[in-house]
Amino acid sequence: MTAANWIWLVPALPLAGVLVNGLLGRRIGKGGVSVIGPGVVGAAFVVALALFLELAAREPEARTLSQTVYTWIAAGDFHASAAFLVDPLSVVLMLVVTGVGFLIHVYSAGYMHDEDRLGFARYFTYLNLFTFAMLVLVMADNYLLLFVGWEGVGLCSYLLIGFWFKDRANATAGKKAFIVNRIGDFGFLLGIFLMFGTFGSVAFADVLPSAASVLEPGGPLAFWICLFLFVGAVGKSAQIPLYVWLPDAMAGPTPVSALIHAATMVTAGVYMVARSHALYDMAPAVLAVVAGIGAATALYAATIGLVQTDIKKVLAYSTISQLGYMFLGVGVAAYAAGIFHLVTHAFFKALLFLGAGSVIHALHGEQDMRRLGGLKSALPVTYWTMLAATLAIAGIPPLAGFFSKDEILWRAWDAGHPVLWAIGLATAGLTALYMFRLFFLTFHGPFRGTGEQRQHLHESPPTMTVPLAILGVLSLVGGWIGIPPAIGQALGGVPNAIESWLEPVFADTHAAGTSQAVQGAHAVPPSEYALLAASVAVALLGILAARYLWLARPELPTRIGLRLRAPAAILSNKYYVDELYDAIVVRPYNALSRFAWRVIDDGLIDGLLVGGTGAVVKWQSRVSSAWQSGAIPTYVTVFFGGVVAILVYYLFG
Amino acid sequence: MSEIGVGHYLTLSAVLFTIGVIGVLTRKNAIIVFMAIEIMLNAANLAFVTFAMSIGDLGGLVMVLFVIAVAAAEAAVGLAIIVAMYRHRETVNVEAFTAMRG
Amino acid sequence: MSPELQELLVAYRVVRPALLPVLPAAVLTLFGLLALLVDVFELGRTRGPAEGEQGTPIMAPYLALIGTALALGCVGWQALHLAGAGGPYFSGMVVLDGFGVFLSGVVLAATFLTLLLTIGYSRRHDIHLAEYYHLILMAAAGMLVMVLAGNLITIFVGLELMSVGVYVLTGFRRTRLRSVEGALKYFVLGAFSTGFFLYGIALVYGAAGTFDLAGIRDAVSVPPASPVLLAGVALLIVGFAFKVALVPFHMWSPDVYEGAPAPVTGFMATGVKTAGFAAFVRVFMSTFDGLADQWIPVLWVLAALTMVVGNIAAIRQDDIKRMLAYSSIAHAGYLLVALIAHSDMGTAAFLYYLAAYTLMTMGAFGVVIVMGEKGTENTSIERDYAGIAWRHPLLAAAMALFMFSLTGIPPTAGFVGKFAILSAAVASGHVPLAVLLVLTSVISAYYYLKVVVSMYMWSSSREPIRSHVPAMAAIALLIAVVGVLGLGIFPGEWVEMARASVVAVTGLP
Amino acid sequence: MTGVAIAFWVLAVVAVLCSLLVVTSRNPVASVLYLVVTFFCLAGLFVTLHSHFLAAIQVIVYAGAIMVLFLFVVMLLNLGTPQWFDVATTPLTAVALVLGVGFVAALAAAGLGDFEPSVVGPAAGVPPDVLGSTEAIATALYSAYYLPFLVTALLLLVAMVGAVVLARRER
Amino acid sequence: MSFYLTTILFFPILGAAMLAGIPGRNRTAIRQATLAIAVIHFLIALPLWWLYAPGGAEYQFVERVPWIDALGVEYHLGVDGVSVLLTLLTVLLTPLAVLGSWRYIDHHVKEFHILLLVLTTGMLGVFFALDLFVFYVFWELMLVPMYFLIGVWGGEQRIYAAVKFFLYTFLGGVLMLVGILALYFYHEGATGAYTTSLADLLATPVPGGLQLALFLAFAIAFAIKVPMFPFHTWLPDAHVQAPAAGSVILAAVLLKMGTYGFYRFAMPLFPEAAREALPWIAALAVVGVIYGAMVALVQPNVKKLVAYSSVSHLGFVMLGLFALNSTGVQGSVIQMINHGVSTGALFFICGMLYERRHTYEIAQFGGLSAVMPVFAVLFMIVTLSSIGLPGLNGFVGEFLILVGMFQSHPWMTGIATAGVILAAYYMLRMFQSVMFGDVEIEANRRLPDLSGREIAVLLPLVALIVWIGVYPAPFLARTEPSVDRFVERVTRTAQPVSAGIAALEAPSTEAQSPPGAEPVAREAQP
Repeated sequence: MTAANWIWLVPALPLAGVLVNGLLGRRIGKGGVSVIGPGVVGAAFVVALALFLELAAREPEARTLSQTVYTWIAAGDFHASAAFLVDPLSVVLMLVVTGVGFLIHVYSAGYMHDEDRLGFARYFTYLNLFTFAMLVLVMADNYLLLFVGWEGVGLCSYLLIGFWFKDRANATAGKKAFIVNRIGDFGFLLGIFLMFGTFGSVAFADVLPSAASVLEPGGPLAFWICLFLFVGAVGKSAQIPLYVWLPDAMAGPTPVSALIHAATMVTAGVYMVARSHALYDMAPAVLAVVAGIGAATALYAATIGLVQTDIKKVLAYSTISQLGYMFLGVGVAAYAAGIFHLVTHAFFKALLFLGAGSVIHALHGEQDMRRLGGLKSALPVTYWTMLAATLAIAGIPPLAGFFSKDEILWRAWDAGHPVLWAIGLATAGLTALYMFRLFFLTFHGPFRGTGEQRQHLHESPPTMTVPLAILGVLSLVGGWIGIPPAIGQALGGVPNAIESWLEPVFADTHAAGTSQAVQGAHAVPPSEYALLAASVAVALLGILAARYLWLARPELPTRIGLRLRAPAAILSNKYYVDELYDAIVVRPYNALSRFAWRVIDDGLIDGLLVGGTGAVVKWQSRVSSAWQSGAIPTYVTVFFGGVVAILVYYLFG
Repeated sequence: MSEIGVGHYLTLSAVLFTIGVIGVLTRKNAIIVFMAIEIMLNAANLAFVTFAMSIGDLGGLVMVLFVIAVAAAEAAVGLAIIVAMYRHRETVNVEAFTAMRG
Repeated sequence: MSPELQELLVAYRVVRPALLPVLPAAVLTLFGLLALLVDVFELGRTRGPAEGEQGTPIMAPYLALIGTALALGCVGWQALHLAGAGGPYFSGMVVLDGFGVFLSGVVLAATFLTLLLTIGYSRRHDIHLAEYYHLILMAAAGMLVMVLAGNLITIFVGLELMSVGVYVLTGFRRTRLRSVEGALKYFVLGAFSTGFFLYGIALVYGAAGTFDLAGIRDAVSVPPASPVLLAGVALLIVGFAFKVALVPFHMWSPDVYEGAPAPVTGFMATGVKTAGFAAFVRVFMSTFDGLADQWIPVLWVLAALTMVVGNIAAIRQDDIKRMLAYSSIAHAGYLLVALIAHSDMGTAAFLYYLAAYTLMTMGAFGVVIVMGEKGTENTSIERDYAGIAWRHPLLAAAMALFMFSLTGIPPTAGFVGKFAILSAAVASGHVPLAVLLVLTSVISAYYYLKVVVSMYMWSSSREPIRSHVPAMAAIALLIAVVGVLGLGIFPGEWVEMARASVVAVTGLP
Repeated sequence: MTGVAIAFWVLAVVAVLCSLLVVTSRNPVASVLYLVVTFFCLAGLFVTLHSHFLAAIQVIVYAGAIMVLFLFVVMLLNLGTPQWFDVATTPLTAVALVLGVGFVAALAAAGLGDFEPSVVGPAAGVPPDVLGSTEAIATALYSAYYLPFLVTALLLLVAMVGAVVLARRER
Repeated sequence: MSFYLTTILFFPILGAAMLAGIPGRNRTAIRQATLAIAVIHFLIALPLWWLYAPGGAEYQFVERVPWIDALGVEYHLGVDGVSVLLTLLTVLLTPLAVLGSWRYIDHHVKEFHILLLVLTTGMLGVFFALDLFVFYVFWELMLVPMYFLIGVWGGEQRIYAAVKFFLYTFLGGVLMLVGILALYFYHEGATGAYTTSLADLLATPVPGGLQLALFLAFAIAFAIKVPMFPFHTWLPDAHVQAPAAGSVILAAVLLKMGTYGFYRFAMPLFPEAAREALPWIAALAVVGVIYGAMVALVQPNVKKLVAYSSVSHLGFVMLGLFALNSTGVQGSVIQMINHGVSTGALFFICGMLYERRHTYEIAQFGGLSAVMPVFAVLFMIVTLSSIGLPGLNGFVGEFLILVGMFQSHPWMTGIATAGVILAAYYMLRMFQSVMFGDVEIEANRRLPDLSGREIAVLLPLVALIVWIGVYPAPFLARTEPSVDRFVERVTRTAQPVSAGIAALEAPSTEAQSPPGAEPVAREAQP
């Protein structure tokens, strides 16, 4: 059948973009690049859409396309192909990646126009490369290829964070991102090794179906495989304890933050866990860990987000927090819900970042909220779109965030984790609070910037505002693909589109999730409505609190800060985690390395062993030449000594 | 020969030889060192003659002739060397000649 | 005439006198005498023109060369007739066998190279005397006698002929203190060791009742060995050990090598060693074969000491002649290992190694010789050899080749030789000795490399050496280079020859 | 006690004493003279061993030629007086004596003291006087030992040339 | 019998001879001539890629003629998949080395290039040899030119480094020589035939105790060359001091001789011993991986950093070899090539930096990306490949090694995998301080970007980096059968372990008589 033969196009198009921009970038100039760069991604989106329709047209069971491009590695028993798999799950991600990606590419064309030709081409090369890698990640039909994309996106994030490498800090941030990710990948690799050892293959088609039969539920193998894989996810998706790189990653250009560090790459972990659900179902313990870490991260990040003053930092922590939600979702085996939130989050978080970008753009790089304010009039488009996104993330119905977040909370409750639910709820409140803090500080109140900044205030060009608008719309309606039964029935049987779409992928899940999903179709327990109400209430509460604190009584936060100095300090210093890692990991390692070099290498091996031998030989040499006194009596005496020695050996020995 | 046996002669030669060796070891006057060496050679000669007689073979006796010839030759060369070295250092002290060492 | 005398006439008649075995030595003697006399009668003078000065050349050097070449020819002739004419001559005073012929070849090759190298040198250093060449030839004749000797007396007189000649050669530059000092030390210690050697002969004679090697072997073949015999063997070991400079009887050699004129040093390092080892190996491999269990342990210790001390002491030498002296001590240790292996394989290895060793050592000394200038020999590795590679590339390359060969790096003769000796040692189960050998040769790499380092990697701190290479010396070096490489890359025939020569060693009557 | 015995003991004692004096006396001239005496004693011992010819050679060549040569050099370099440096108290002397004792002990252990020939030579039957006679030695020298004899001749020539070369004055 | 290998082997010597004819003054002529020779040599050798039939006989293009009959030594050459790849790597790097040292070498140009060519022959000989004697000859022969390259054209400490390099390798070599001899005589004792032919020796299994001793004798020599911790300390000195081309060859090819030695000789000849030593060697390899990465981190000198990274990478290779399964060994073979390509490129890059600033001090650079964009791109790619980024060559090798080793030794593999993190740490740190940040040092402001020549040096390597990373199949296919044979041979269980060194003396009693000469009855010495 034909559709499958076109699969390779999806990643190939961005790759083509990479080659063109990378090799000819300087030749074709900014104009050419800003056509090619977004163009290829848009094209990829179209192909992805075609594939989606192709799938949609099929029976739920038949909704998988796959294409093997070539055999990549075949050595001994090990075998891995460069092969792509398009099924309901991956196609969703493909659409997000290409779609949101396309918008952000377009936006970037405007945002980066100040770069010189070289930088501009470089930027789009990286961005296309990222899209390519991300597509490989989501389309891979085996774990190794997935890992290729996995590291590929990591590389691009490294390159793009350090895009303005002239400032060492940016480069350092990029390095940090890469290395922390590597720590996660280390786990991922071990997971793959163990998986290969267990299943003799790393292809989804071999591993996932046979998981239930090969692995014993709750057995050590399942536990370790899943745990190792999850370590990878933790690194990539910036969860506790490996989240530290993401805030620093904000050093990159804002569109990059939007694409990589909000919409797509960081959600790869969620995708991977969802993709491996068959394994995770065998390891409930790990699922619990996932959920726990997710919830903890959500709350933890939210608290930090509360006090950050850098607009992008706030968004970064909010991203971490939202990712926590997603893990909470998949952690309670509500994979579809997790993916759903992934999608909606992609919409509104991308939008938030782009909006922030537009603000920063307008103020020539000002990111400190304490010097913003009252931009409402100056940046109308940005304002309204941001408002939509903020409401969405705050979880105000009927915006995108509401449905997905609520789905997760409800599933958490339903799966019998009231504690996790409570944490989620609290986080929801905090989210609303700090997001509106950001919103108010940025757009309302007096302008706190410099005079000449005020002069140059201007709305961004259409290349930037149009994507904003589109994403704004998506943030408004994006959630409607996942209307929960509770409301769906009220509205007259609107189905939970995404859930049923993903159903074939997660069908074999026999955890709490689906059982509910199935029976949820007809009978909705009253508790669900209560929960809905609760979360909405919390969200509104958060918004009101924000309004009171940062619009009505702007001096109040400072006073609170003075009142509770210690907690405030802890928060604004992000719980001193960076300092902690530096103290217990980085410094000791460097010291140990220095020791290995100076003491073991130079001192012990070279100095003592090698040098020592040499010294002994030289010393012996001195001794023997001391005997060689040059005086005949000595010589004859030694001679005679030899004679007597031999004679004695013969006649007395 | 009644109670005088081969052993006596050999012992004597051994003693003489050792005396010669000691001389070489202890004296620094090159000439006296040479003389000591001559004593060693003579000791060997005595041994040769003794053995030859006791075994009943002419070889030993002939050997003595060769040894004497060799002794003469060495004496000639050795003394020439002494003369040469004396020209350099005005001394025949072997320990004065330690330009080369180590 | 009394019946007893008649009896003696029969008992001591000369058996199988013939020219063939002694022909090379005879030729050398003849030309030696000619070299001494011709100039006197022709020109009434025996001193040739020194370097740079005019004057009719003397004939001695060329006579010597011709004589040596002829002698070599004779050796070849011997080799051809070996099959039929092998065996003892002159009542067993000399024995014509493959072993002897092979080593005669080596000795004469060494002599030939020495002569080629020495002509330019002796003119430069003003010892260009007929006597000089005469002595070289006579010493070589002595070596030949030793090499072929089948009787302790022959060994003794041959040894003395060689030694006395070399004593004088050592002191030949008598205007230089070091030369004379070398001669003094060599002479005193040499005479001293002669004493022991002689006494050893006496004791062996006493125990075996004869000087004839074959006879002795028959006499001592019945164990247990009498103590007198053992004492004799011990003293013989001492005598040989001195000649080939084994620790602890080696102490003369560094000083003598350093003091002697460079060509003579080379001659000592190769010819004298070869002759000494020839007699050594012949006596112990054939005559005292039965006593192997007695002498192997002693030689084992000597070999170990020699390799270790020789190599270690060489490390801190700056005078290249002295360094080469220690190096030749070390190589004596290696050769001894071949003897200790106590097998045909070992003896073959020994022969091969001697050939290789002679070539590379002569080569090395050849470079040392041409490095010299009028009045000075320029023997300081650090000062004189620094950076010569870029002024005399060929010379340096040759030296480097010899150094690597001495270290034992393929594809050089030195490597194959070491390989052969190691094989023999391992084959006889002397693995520890083999390991010691390779370890010490790692040490040796250090000081051989020092020369290369100096030539190629240091920059010269003195005014450039005006060393022109005399044609003769160039030929000699060429021979050495070709030989070292040839024996290294195509060792097949040579190994075969050595093997073949061995077969006859034990073939004493 | 036969005459031979007496002769042996007398000669032996004198030989040992004189050789000791040779290596101990400070004055080279004295040493030379003691050495001559030693040689005479050895010649005497040869006589007691019935090799009169060797005894004669010993006296003629050694005492006659070699010793004169020594004496000549001593005079030439006028070393006739005690040499300040030549005290026999080298730090090595002690070592030398110890080693010497060891050497003698070893030779003793080798059984030189009570040596009995285990083999019989080709001339075993011949009476000692004949064996030691000039004719006998000549017989062997010019037949069986002919080759080494020649070599010895060369040796003397070389020594002569060498001595000339070394001792000759600078031109 | 074709003389293809002989041609490849001695062509450089021929070229060197021709070079000798050119007057030393005319430097460019010499450089061009050498380049031409090297390129022709590459073209001569290139067909191996296609001519070698992976499925076919174990050794191909075999040449076998008697050399030293007396010792049973034969001139015996042949290649299998692994040696084919290493050969091609070698011949590819020589011309690049010439190009790379076009400016770098400014004195004694002629000698330099002659030695370079001789070196090539030495290295190829090692890869071709199927006879232990021949192998040893080339093993040592290769030592000499390298020693000169370091000692004459090296940096400040060059002499120390050169001598150290020489002594280290020589020490290992001579011990191996004793090992070879012991094997030689054991074989003679067992079969009565004197031979140093690998095939024949393989046919005669050696008893365990002796095996262990011999394995050690070989292993030390190879471990020094690899170099494995703790025998590695010659490497940093040699690398830092050697001229660019020298470092390249040293890293890219010479180090492989060690691992190749394990692959071709040490392990197949002594399988039981190899398996017995496996945990120890694997442990050392893991230590090497981590230790190398750590020490590399704190190096202030680019070259030294790369040198230590080699210690780390070669640790992976050793790990793969001792995985003793096809996957791991395949990976380790690929990794040999990878390391050759990537580290080779890195050393070229060091050379380019040095040509511009005459220092290797990392602190002396910074912000070069802005000044030299093209350089930045290539440098980045090479760096990433050395980090083992998927899609580039490094990953394929390391992954296969680790996945192979994991099956038997999960814990060690786990630790080794951490090396992947550390690699990223030290490489990126170095890259950042050299390339990123603002240009602080005036001298760096106007550095010229890569010249055409320099790009020509790096491009082939970068191409390989990508090719092997994206499509390693052709390489794997060529090595697979050989590797399978290797694995089969090493994992095969022979007769149980028995007599020790004694087994060495046992045959030696009759080992006395050499072939040819009739045996002489004589007791062996104790």
